[in-house]
Amino acid sequence: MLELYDGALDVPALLKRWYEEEAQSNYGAYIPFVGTVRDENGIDGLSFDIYEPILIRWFDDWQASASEREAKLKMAHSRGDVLTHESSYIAAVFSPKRRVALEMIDAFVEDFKASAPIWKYDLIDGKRVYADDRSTAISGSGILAGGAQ
Amino acid sequence: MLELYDGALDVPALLKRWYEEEAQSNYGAYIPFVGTVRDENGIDGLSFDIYEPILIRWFDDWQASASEREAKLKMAHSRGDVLTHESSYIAAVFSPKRRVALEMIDAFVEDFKASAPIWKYDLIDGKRVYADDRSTAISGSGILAGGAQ
Amino acid sequence: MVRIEFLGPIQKPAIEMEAASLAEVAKTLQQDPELKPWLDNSAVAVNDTLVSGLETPLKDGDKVSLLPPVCGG
Amino acid sequence: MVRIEFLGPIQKPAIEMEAASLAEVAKTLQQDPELKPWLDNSAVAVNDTLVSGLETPLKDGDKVSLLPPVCGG
Repeated sequence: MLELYDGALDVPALLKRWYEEEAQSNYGAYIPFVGTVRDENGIDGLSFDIYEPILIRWFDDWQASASEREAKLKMAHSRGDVLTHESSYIAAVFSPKRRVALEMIDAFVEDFKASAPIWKYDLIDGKRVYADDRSTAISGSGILAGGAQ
Repeated sequence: MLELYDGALDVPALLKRWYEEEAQSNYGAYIPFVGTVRDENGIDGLSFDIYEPILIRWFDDWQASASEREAKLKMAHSRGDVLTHESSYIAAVFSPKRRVALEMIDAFVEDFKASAPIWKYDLIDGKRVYADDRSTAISGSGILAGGAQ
Repeated sequence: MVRIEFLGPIQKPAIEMEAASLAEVAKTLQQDPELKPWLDNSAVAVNDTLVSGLETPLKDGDKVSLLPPVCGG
Repeated sequence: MVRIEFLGPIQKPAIEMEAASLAEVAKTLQQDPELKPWLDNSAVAVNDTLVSGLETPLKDGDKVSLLPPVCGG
């Protein structure tokens, strides 16, 4: 399940709903990862663009591979502006086994950072400034540039 | 912060309170691990004994090492009976950085399983049966047995 | 005609062009100096599937998307 | 006198004995056949600090705890 919201996430409500949705599913481990906007570099917050068609495919591929390990993933992300100390991202894994859950939340969050088609901007003095210094080129980038690749 | 409760944990309430307690602490990552009693082997639930003095020392040592990495740990555990599909354990890490949080929740939960002075019993037909097949001898066990160690 | 979309921070309106392959799209886009840095670090999707080479053939109505470096979370 | 406590599933009431070291405690406990399997797999704490050897000296009022295999969570 992938959920996108305009603005900050209601973290307690999401964590509660997801827990209750799977309360009878016989999972032994539930690990949410909650990402919150830090107050740093003088920003007022962050802002996000999302390209949904590819995000959905990326997520569905992950869900299929979780499913092979009897696990399930849920994810929520913000679109647009999220102020400091608000949360923009929750990823969660449910699994019968704790090792699977611990390994999967790590691999999922890291691949999310490297591959999910979401762009981040600092909010500074009411302007959106692309966070190029914190962004990662998706694997296989540069094919249109020509020359040695 | 270490919290012990008689019976099952109120997971949504704990996750919400912990999130709100640290909402202004400028942590970028919050990762709770929630352990829920699985319906398996025909048990009605699990039951737990805790030896608090050593659990508190173990937890305080972990908190000190988390603190060196600018992180913070919280934990809740049940005493006594917890029925299937109820939750008995939550561990959570807060950290400015996601890598620290992802590595620490894994190391903390694994060391908890290996070292925390908590004993688990299956609840079967109203009786407590020690879960010896799933239990781990604490590192350094056996010194009183004599002979080769 | 194929449609070229520039995602996220590239901030350029979509364009349409005649092209039978990604190699032809590349040749056209390389002529825009503004796009040069983005071509270096963007991934490419055809009809919302990421591709890893220029050999992909294109047909009328296809959508090519440029995905610059990402940072969700 | 030192007090010996048996934690969790050992299900044995605490006992008190004269002992100047853990080695003496070990010698006494080894005489109880019921305790044998627990001695093999239990950790030992003196005054709630886990110890790794038998050389620990004991004094009047000390508490020795036996911690059998654990499984929290």
